[in-house]
Amino acid sequence: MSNSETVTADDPGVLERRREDLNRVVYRFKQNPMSILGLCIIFGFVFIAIFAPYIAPYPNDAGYQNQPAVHFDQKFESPSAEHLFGTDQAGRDIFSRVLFGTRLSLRIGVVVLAAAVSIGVPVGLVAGYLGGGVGMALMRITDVFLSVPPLVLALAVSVALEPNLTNVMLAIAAVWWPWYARLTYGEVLSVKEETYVEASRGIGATSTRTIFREILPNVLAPITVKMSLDMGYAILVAASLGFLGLGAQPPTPEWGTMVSQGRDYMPAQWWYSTFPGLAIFLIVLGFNFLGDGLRDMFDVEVQ
Amino acid sequence: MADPILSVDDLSVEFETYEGRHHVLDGVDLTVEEGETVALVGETGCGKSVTAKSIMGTLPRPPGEITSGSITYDGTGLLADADAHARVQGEEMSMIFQDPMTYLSPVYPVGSMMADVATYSGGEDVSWLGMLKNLLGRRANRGEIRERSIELLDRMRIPDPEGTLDRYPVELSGGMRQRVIVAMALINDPTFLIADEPTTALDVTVQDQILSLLRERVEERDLSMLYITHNLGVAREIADRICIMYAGEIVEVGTTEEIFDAPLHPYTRGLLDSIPKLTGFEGDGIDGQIPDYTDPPTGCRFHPRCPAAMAGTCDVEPVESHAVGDDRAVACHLYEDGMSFGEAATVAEEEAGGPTDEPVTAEAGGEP
Amino acid sequence: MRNDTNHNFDRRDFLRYGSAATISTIFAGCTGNQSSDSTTNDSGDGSPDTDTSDDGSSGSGSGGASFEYVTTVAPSSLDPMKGSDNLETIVLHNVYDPLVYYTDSTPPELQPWLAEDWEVADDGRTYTFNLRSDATFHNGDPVTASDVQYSVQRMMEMQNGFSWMWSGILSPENVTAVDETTVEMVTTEVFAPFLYTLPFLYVVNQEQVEANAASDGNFGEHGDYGTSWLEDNDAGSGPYVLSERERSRQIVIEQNDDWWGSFPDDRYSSVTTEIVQESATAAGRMREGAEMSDQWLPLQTYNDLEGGDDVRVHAKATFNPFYIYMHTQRAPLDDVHVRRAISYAFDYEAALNDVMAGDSDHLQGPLPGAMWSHTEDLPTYEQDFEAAQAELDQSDYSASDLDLNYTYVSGLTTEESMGLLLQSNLQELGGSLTVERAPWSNITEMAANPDTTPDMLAIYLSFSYADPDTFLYPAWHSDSHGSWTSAAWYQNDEVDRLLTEGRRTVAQENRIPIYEEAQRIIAEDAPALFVMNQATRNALSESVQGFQDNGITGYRQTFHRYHQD
Amino acid sequence: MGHRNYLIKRGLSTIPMFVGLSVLIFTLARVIPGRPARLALGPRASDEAVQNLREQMGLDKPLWEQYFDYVGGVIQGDLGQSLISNRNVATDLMEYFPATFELTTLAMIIAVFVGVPLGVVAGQHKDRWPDNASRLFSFFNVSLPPFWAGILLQLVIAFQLGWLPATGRVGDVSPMPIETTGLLLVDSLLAFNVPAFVSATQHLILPAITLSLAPIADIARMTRSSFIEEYDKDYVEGLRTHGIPERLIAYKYVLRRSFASSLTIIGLDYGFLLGSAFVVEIVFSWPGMASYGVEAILQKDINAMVGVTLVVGASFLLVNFAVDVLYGVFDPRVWHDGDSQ
Repeated sequence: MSNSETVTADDPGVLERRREDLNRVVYRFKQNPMSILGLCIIFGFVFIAIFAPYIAPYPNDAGYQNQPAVHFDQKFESPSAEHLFGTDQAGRDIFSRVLFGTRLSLRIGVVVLAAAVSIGVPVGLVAGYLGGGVGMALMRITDVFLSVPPLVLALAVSVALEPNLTNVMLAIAAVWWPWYARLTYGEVLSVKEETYVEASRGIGATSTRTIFREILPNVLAPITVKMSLDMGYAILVAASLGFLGLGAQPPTPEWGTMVSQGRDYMPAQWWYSTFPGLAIFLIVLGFNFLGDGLRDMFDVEVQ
Repeated sequence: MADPILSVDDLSVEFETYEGRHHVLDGVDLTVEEGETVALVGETGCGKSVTAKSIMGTLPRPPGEITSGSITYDGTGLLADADAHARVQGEEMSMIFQDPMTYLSPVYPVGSMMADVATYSGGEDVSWLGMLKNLLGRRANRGEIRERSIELLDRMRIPDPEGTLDRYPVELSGGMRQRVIVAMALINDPTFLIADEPTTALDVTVQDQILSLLRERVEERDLSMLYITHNLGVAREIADRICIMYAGEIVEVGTTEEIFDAPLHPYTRGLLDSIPKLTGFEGDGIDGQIPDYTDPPTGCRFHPRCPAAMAGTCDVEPVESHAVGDDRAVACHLYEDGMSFGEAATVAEEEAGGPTDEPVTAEAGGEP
Repeated sequence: MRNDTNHNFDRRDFLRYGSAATISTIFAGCTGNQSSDSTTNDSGDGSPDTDTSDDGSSGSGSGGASFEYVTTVAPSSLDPMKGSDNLETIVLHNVYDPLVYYTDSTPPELQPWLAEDWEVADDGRTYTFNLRSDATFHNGDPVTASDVQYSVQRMMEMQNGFSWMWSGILSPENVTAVDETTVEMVTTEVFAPFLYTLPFLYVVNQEQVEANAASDGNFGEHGDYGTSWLEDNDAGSGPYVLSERERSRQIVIEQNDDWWGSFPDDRYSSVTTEIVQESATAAGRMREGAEMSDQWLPLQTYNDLEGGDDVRVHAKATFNPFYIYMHTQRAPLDDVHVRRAISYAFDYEAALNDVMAGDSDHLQGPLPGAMWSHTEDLPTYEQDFEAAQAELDQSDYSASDLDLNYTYVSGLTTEESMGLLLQSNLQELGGSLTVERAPWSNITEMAANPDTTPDMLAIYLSFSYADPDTFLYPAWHSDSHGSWTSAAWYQNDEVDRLLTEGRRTVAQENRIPIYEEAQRIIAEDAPALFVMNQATRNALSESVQGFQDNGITGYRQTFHRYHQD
Repeated sequence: MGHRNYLIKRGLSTIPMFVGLSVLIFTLARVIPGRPARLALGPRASDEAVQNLREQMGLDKPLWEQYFDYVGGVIQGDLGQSLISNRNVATDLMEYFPATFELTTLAMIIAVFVGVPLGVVAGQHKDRWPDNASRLFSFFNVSLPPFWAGILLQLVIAFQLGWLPATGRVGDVSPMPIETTGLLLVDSLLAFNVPAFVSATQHLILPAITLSLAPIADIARMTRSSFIEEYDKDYVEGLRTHGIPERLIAYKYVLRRSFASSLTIIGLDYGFLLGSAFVVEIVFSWPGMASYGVEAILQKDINAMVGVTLVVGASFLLVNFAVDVLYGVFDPRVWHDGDSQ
């Protein structure tokens, strides 16, 4: 309809274009109120993570300051004013433990993704930029990883390493990087086609310069989007491993572990599994909302 | 003369996008008499297709919005009542599309698509069961429809019409596809046809074939047609009357001869200048661009590009259409107070500074 | 050890905490091995179930009633030389006959079985068994001395199941068939508990086994020693015949009409062991009239069952001790006063009444009260912070030096709870404790080496043969170092001497003082927190008579002793 | 033509991946700490007994040698002995795989039949309430931890309302149908065993729903976007202009194209579905390969662990291969890629 695509000599100029992009971004974000909601949820959890000791009614029940408390005489009290989410088999306040669990989950998410990205992106860049045999080989390797569901592989890896929290995070990262390698690889290929990379090569730019100046900026958007989407999923996998009995050591509150322990007391003590699970659900939901919003904003397709 | 079969009055359409509101159509008036072929001519993006969509009732809403005006077909107001619109559109109207490459479903043989058009363009809905049957290829009067399709394709001079029905579009050449599209448009004997640049995507020789085929069909069945094109040459070949459109306004209306013999509106003249260069002429005949629809120029929308723009007038006063002789109208300040073409021309010269070239003759507009 | 009172350790835990399943092996004697089978659910893989219906009311041997035993664990192997855990043993000792048998008193005594009588030579190493002549295998072959000899050989060569009981004690070549019905066994050294181990040595039909051995196997001329055949068939002489095994769904044994022994009137002539997934299902079966449930159901479930009529729940603390080992060779735990301080700091009350349901015993010293030679007059620790502080003051450490690690087996919530309890107790004392979960398999590895052994390790000391030696030697004799059973790395020459002597001394009355002395020393050295002896629960239909819990793995379920009222 | 060659290439290309996978898992299984042999023999086994078993299992050989021995066995369908079931892993998998296959397949069917229409409706009403509703629904689904969702379903449907059984694969029905396919639904139908069929179905519903949640969302999302993309193609406008009913346009023309692209995500999702089966089967005590696998991994039953992972990987690769084949069915153009311009 409009002639916005026809760009002629008296072109608005970069500044104008920027403003237009900004408009577009804002427009898209407005189109997707969920992303704002997501942002709020995430902020909420971050807030909880930071101020858990002040919000939680019984911080010691969550092992705060290495002063873990147990009250076996109060075990399995149903939700009430003083125990919003009830108590567990050690009489600990589940509400407090869920709040403190936020710290762990966020940490896992961040560490895992940081690791995954710092392995995956370089691999993808190298494979994509060099192409040829090396590229093929690298991508084949990533394909191997991608042919097993992350949870399964992570399970195997974290058992292969002594199962403790750090190794669980390592394990998840170890099965995660291929996705970023794939993504980066794809982006690099498409970017490579574009002439200006050729150009900058033409004027004798070093490969590294090309990578950092031309390619990296282009893969940034999709990676950011994927990260925010994966954040939730990584937390989910970690929780699943916790559910399967791998993960944080007691008395550290870990949502997945809590859910699985609660199962032993179902249905009578329904609250034990229910509330930690709810927390997992909410945080993952938040990241999905946010990631989806970002996807619309940057208008990139990541799977 | 009887009432026109189609009349569009003061039609205004706006589009909502993140850039703001586009005033795409601004009070368009348009009529098509029974059995008449009218060409709507203008640059790409001037609002031709929007006009067509509005008439066909396929204007995407949102973002599109009809802010004023009316469309009347054979006495029935279409905009007022959607059902009536759907019915009329289904029973009376049909459309031929621009790009034969994209207007056929790639995943079904052409026959299947034609059959659906034949079956459903009456506008009646389909039940889930009906759809299932359809998917399984069991439909009432299957054979009869197939007959009709074959016959039509044959009329469109398609070799081996039988086989063509079972081919996928990817297996057909552009020309063949366009013929199929035309056939599809005709399969339910519509009375009113809108052709939206049906030939632009084709190379010149094929264009001619399609045009003549189209012409035949129209005359044979005495159809009324609104033919949309940016190509005056084509318009001249097929149309009885021509409406020149610029930036969402009809700037000049007249019979084909009148338009070619004595173009009134400066824009029309610009267009005529550029005819010899058949290939997309935007900018060649007239400098500059179609204006930004978010805030169209005040006064006459053409004045920024108009060689004869009168400062203080054209850029200020909104222009309305002036009747010049019978069923001839032009929207230009030059022709206020019934000024004749001659007078107007001189004024234009003064404004343009320099003699205007001789009015273009029919020959000048002739096809290569 | 999983009849723990507030943690419902059921099938799901096995699936979820596989390794936990493994530990259960040892202690309640229900191997994690089984869980793989039991992943098939209450109706297994939908394999044909033509002649047996679920309520076990299948064609019964000779008119007796049928008995349904519901369990949430499934056996891994029914090979008498492989089976080693609870359910396996249940089946094995009902289908196979050992030479001697446990009585159902607590602690159990020995009674003649395949062996009518036996004598021990003065060297204390030579045992002569006279087999009863009327015993026949299920296929009609007579039970002969050579079958016994073969059984020992098979056991010791396969090195599986219970073979560890005799490793270094009995080797096949020292077993001789003197004649058809006389077997002589010579142990490599005097081993007082020897007779008490024999109820776990099942006698198999040599010809039958060899005839059904697969040629390809790890045992040379014996091929696979018939082990795969024995999974679905039996070569025994016992009171029941294995009539049907549907992996992870049910096992049906039918009365052996030709058994040499005698059944009571109103006996149960057909026993169906039904393997279900969920404790809820098991409870359901009980309400629907199943005769007996296993001991792994959640406490709540037992309470519910007890509420209903015609089901009774039998609870008894027998031989199921729970220790928290302390690494006696690592500071600060190498100081006895520190160990005592910790022993005084632990809240036994909460452990027994809040973590548990109050019907487990507080251990006095290393031995469960029910075991003979257990002595009451030992230093027993109650929570007493003053005493604890006093002990600390005597040590060269201060409370702040108590920065310890407590390791327990993944999935055992009771052990976790105990750890958390100890954690808070130590805090009160001024020390600190980190609680750590580890898969069972890793724990066995950790315990193999003093450097990798955790400061404190939570262990249910499994019970095998009925002798104090079962508890004392593996845990406190330095020869046992490197095994998870002696994770305290306890080194006390006097105790070593006593325990060896205890093994070397044949007469029980002479052994009692030895073990009492040993217990006293161990209790004083406090190399472990002797937390509790956990109660075992079984749900029974009111109609079932003749059940006695003698506390021995698998020997609770001696179906041929049961009868209807 | 082109497509077939492509498929062949595609098929061959999975072989190296498969080898790579086996190497990866095999090594993983072998570096696991804690001696599997000891587990097999029980806690009190003497060290030499453990050592013997290690030798029997060839665990003392160098890794590559072990690998080739293993591959040799696999070629003869011998996946090695499971340490916990004392059976050949192949036998175990025979027993457990059908249950998992039944579950995942049903879940995927549910996912497709719910997800696709959901996506279409969303696409048809882009940015209007049905779209937003289905997006929200999708978000909830993908964000639900499968194990938690399962527990909630158990709490409400099974425990609270008592409508469906909470766990297991079939109730106490006898006789059980003769096992032919191992798929209870199929077997019971073949045997006209109504009670077995009903019971099996009841047990299948909750776990299948739990598993299908995430795929529903993905499929809906994918269908939506590809549907929207397809929906403003010219030919759709054409059809509409010709007065073709919207339903026909949507479900006959547009859906066929967009479903082709949804197929890809279905293939991918199958992998994730297999993944979440590892927790869902446990929640529902489903006697499948996944719960067998979890236990194998946790208990370091190395042969079982490798076997399960290979089967999972294989099924994933197979499904995606099948997807590529199906693609051609829904989008015939690929058959003509040679002569399209």
